[in-house]
Amino acid sequence: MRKELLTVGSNECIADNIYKLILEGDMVQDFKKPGQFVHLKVSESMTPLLRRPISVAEINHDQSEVTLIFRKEGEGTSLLAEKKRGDQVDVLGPLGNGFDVENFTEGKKALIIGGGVGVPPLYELSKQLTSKGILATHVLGFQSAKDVFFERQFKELGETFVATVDGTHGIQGFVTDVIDKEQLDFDYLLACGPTPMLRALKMKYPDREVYLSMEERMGCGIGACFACVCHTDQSEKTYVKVCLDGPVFKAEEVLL
Amino acid sequence: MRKELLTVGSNECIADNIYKLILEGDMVQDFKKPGQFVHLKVSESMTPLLRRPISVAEINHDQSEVTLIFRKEGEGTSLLAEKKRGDQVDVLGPLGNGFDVENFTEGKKALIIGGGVGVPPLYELSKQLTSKGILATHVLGFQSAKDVFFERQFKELGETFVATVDGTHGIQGFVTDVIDKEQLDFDYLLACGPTPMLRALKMKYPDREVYLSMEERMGCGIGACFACVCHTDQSEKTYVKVCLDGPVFKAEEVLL
Amino acid sequence: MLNVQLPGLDLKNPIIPASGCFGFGQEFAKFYDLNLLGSIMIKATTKDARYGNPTPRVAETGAGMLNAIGLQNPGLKHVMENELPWLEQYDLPIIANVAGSQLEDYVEVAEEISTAKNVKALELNISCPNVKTGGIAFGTIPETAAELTKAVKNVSSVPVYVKLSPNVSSITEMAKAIEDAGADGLTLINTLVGMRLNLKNGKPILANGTGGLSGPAVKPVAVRMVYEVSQAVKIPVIGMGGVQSAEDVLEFLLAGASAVAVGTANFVNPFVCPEIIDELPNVLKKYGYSSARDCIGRSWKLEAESANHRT
Amino acid sequence: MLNVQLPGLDLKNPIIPASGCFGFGQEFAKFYDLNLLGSIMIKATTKDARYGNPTPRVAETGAGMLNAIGLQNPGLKHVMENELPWLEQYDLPIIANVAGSQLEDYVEVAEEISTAKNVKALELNISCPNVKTGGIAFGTIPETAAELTKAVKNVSSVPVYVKLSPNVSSITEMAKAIEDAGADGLTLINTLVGMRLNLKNGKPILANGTGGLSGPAVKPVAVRMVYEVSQAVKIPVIGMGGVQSAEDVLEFLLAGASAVAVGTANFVNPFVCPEIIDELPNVLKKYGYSSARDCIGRSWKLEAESANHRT
Ligand SMILES: Cc1cc2nc3c(=O)[nH]c(=O)nc-3n(C[C@H](O)[C@H](O)[C@H](O)COP(=O)(O)OP(=O)(O)OC[C@H]3O[C@@H](n4cnc5c(N)ncnc54)[C@H](O)[C@@H]3O)c2cc1C
Ligand SMILES: Cc1cc2nc3c(=O)[nH]c(=O)nc-3n(C[C@H](O)[C@H](O)[C@H](O)COP(=O)(O)OP(=O)(O)OC[C@H]3O[C@@H](n4cnc5c(N)ncnc54)[C@H](O)[C@@H]3O)c2cc1C
Ligand SMILES: Cc1cc2nc3c(=O)[nH]c(=O)nc-3n(C[C@H](O)[C@H](O)[C@H](O)COP(=O)(O)O)c2cc1C
Ligand SMILES: Cc1cc2nc3c(=O)[nH]c(=O)nc-3n(C[C@H](O)[C@H](O)[C@H](O)COP(=O)(O)O)c2cc1C
Ligand code: FES
Ligand code: FES
Repeated sequence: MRKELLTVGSNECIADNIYKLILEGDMVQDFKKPGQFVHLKVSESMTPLLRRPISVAEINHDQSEVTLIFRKEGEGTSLLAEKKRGDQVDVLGPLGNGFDVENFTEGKKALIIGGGVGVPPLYELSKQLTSKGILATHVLGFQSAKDVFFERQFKELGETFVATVDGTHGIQGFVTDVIDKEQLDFDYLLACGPTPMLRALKMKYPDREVYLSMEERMGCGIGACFACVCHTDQSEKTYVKVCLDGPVFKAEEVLL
Repeated sequence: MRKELLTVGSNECIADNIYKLILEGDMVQDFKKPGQFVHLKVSESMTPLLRRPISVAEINHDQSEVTLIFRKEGEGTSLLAEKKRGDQVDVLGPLGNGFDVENFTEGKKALIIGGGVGVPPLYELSKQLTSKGILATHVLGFQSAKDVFFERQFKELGETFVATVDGTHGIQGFVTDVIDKEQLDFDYLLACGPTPMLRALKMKYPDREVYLSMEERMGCGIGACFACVCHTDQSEKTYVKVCLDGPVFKAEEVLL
Repeated sequence: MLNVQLPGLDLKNPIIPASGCFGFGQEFAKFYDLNLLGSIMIKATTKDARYGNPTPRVAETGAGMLNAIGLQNPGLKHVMENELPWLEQYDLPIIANVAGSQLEDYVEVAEEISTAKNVKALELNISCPNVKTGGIAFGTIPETAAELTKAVKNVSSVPVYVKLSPNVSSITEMAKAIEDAGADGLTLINTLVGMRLNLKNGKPILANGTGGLSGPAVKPVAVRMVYEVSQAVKIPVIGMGGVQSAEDVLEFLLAGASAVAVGTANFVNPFVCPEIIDELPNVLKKYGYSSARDCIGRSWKLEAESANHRT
Repeated sequence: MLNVQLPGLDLKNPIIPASGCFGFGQEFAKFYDLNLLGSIMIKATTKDARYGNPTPRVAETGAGMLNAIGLQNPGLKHVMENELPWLEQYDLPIIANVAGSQLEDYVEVAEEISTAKNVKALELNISCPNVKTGGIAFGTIPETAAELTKAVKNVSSVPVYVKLSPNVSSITEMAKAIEDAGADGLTLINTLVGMRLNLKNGKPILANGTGGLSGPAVKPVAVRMVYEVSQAVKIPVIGMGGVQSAEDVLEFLLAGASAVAVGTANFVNPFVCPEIIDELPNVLKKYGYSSARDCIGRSWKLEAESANHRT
């Protein structure tokens, strides 16, 4: 975990308001697990003041590069979308606990479920799983055809279903509809996306091995400010911090 | 008076922390009098919030260019110093009442006194005066040799004395020392620089035709906020606004 | 879509330049047609002309500015004879900001200025932090504020709005005292008291020492106070503090403001008011509102609805 | 050059991470050696563990942020048995931030936590705007604050500092009441109460509705209050609010602070405290000061000197 100025290798728009940003620097060597994230200061100005958490979508140790994929949403990500090759970005990372790929067993089946900008960290995850000999099936949900990204890349790693809410691309409906329709089975379920999606998956498979990557508004990103806590199932007063203990949790650890 | 995005033609460091910035755009056609100023928004961010007033040092109607010369001082001018060719700057202008060159008579003698970053507007002034056949003598005061700028340009227009406080360039001392030493005489005295310098000149020549260009912290720059007022000699309650009624005043109009 | 009605004020849109940030309109008339505005809150007027504080009078802060103008104005007579008649060329209801050092001053100015043809409401500036006597005291003691409100109500020919200071322990207590005293509306917030020091000489940058903080920095405080006050009183609230965009205006409407004043932003961009007015219909549409009126107080109305739902 | 002495606190430098912005130090220990710091104000500790408010708990504002953590903490027992002993590995005087819902809670926590080996001072958090009972009430009524201060002074084994809320009509009245009640020092400011609305659903962004505003936006308010309070009382003041740089620290020292706490800036740059400590000697030198002590209260000492001169 360190703070470093990374250099923009490229920044391109790959879908409606979706950007793929490549950052280079020494820090990249520290990135190991899929699901970890970086905390970015998008401007030297006092506004926006806080850093922005963005997941790492791909790690390339050889080139000392990480890929981030983000949606241009508010002020911070709009400034990030303006970064150009050669610009420097103040990065804190790697942060958080990702997916523990070493705990998964070769030959087993992983069902990887992503929704919207929850999809990016699943790409590095699937790469690491499949290279370990785990069979990955992907279900990616988006609002509409214009929002879809990385479909080809996921297809190269395993069977991939795309669902859009409005049916303009792939299967019409939610990711859960796809799982039902295609009767997808798995040993591990790994998901990242909007809370309602995560909640639905947790409810659907109470007794299975399910890992969820969570999102929460953050202050520090390093576990010091208690902004990003999430209740656990145990008691009213127990909690986990998304930034430090997560963002990836076993489904039974968190109350959604 | 309008608001327009002007384009940076060039921006170069011409002395210690002194920058010469050329801006291009239609607005330039509105600039007439020397001593007028522009009000610049140096960043799109909320900090710094207010515009920065900078005098126009040279007007070039043919090229639709104005030259500004400024000292990198605090946050705002530091951001301005970073502007590069092709960047756009949000400019409000032309603002203020400059020197009324049409009121000066051909063949008369003008003594032009500048201190530090009070020097820039005097360059356009001297150009307009000399082209009207008025004889200009310049006395320019700086802290030190490293701060001196535009000496050659002023010399091309008329006799020019440079004084530095530490004596590292030109005559050692203040501009008033130079006037005494060289026994400089004039029909009009026109000055811009720090308030102590203006005060000294006003005191020295109570009965002569003296014009002073003033500086004051500004809010609006257009006369609406009463931030930049200055007492007049008349009564305790009378005042002028530096941004609207000035920045150039007859010495007897203002209390210093 | 944009028109709103408040006591004495029939506004074609809810955008009003804030007092002290727009002079008496003449400077901005060089940039655009003032008829575009909903109204104008003119610079605080006192009985006699005032020079105000020594300079420097402004300083910058993170996303904000400090000012210590000190109520400089040309005095009641000049405003009645020159500024207000000049503004008559516009079809604009004017809100006259009234200030003074003691109760009698307010009463005298209010009585006379409220008779001007185009003055449709008064705004009592009991909250200016930059004058040493009067002003601030009225703004922080509910009883004093109530007394002043009553006295001015007695003599005013037009509805009376009172401008609240944010520098208080309980803004709702203040608001309720003033409502009970008969005010027709409230405007808030005035500036927060702040200070910056000049590191070079160790002294305050402002000649006056302290000054009033305005601009985006104070917006969250202003939104909170508008949210609290608009629920605590029945009279309408005009909100302000850090507004720079049509989105900011929507935030104040949702918080409970019936109209919104724009101050400091006029210095940053002299066209900000007409630009906001132009943009507001799009912003309302984008977030699913059919009119400005539709938004007023939605934040707490929603809460109340869902609370009712639960029971 | 940087060391300062305050009741109970012998600090090698005047830089202290502010309570709630540094946890109990463990996270930042991964970035740098905590021994570099002057002290640490640990996260508010209550009798029992608290979960705090629902999320979202933070929102952004112009040059600032809102938080409504709600005093989440692991409770007194856990802090005594785990956090404080862990901090013993550092040669650091710890300032324990104490909170509660009622007087008895404060007294109980204060009595026990003040016996911890490395706790050299208490900071009574009577000003947290994010808890519904207690907290805020203590912070806005001078009598209640004084009563609490007395009660805690009676049981504390170390000097007691009281942390002031900026959400009051008169900060000096509050400060004097607390000084009279026996406090050893004051810390200020806590956060200003603010709110932001989510335009998409019309509701407050924070689940708690309102939150506490911190960051550069509040700095001018903080500097003003430190300037006023440090002149009104004889006990020392620890200043905070929006500090991001060594220049900001100097501004607080000149205003009258004897030490300076850094809050929100730790989130923006986790190295901010050691960077400031590193830079401070240069900044002091640049502006002509020979030590941090030399700067304390210079702004008003200068005024007093020149006033004496005149007579
Ligand atoms: C662990 C983690 C990983 C993430 N990974 C990605 C990713 O790979 N790609 C991507 O597009 N987005 C990702 N997000 C969401 C991303 O952080 C937000 O979209 C972004 O912070 C919005 O900032 P903004 O200034 O554009 O929006 P604004 O709405 O202007 O932001 C205002 C404040 O709210 C916070 N905020 C707003 N939305 C979110 C959100 N959804 N989650 C957390 N904080 C939020 C911002 O950080 C900021 O502090 C991730 C979030 C988390 C917590
Ligand atoms: C009519 C006029 C013409 C000017 N012309 C020139 C010029 O041609 N070249 C030049 O170098 N400078 C000129 N100045 C001074 C210039 O405006 C300031 O140096 C500049 O505003 C400093 O901004 P900053 O952000 O770098 O400094 P900061 O100290 O960070 O500024 C903080 C605030 O104080 C104001 N401020 C600080 N110093 C001054 C000052 N001397 N005068 C007015 N406001 C100030 C800033 O505008 C800003 O609002 C002129 C000033 C005026 C009033
Ligand atoms: C330079 C300046 C002068 C002001 N003068 C007055 C005034 O005369 N009367 C008044 O009621 N408020 C005055 N105010 C306060 C504003 O009307 C407004 O309440 C405050 O600035 C918050 O709004 P803003 O953040 O949009 O500026 C003044 C504000 C500024 C910045
Ligand atoms: C996320 C967060 C949590 C805080 N928690 C506490 C707390 O537990 N106790 C306390 O006294 N102050 C707390 N504060 C207030 C800070 O200690 C500090 O007084 C305030 O934030 C102003 O300083 P800053 O602008 O440097 O952040 C908290 C502030 C923030 C931002
Ligand atoms: S963001 Fe601060 S604890 Fe997680
Ligand atoms: S700067 Fe506003 S009146 Fe001159």
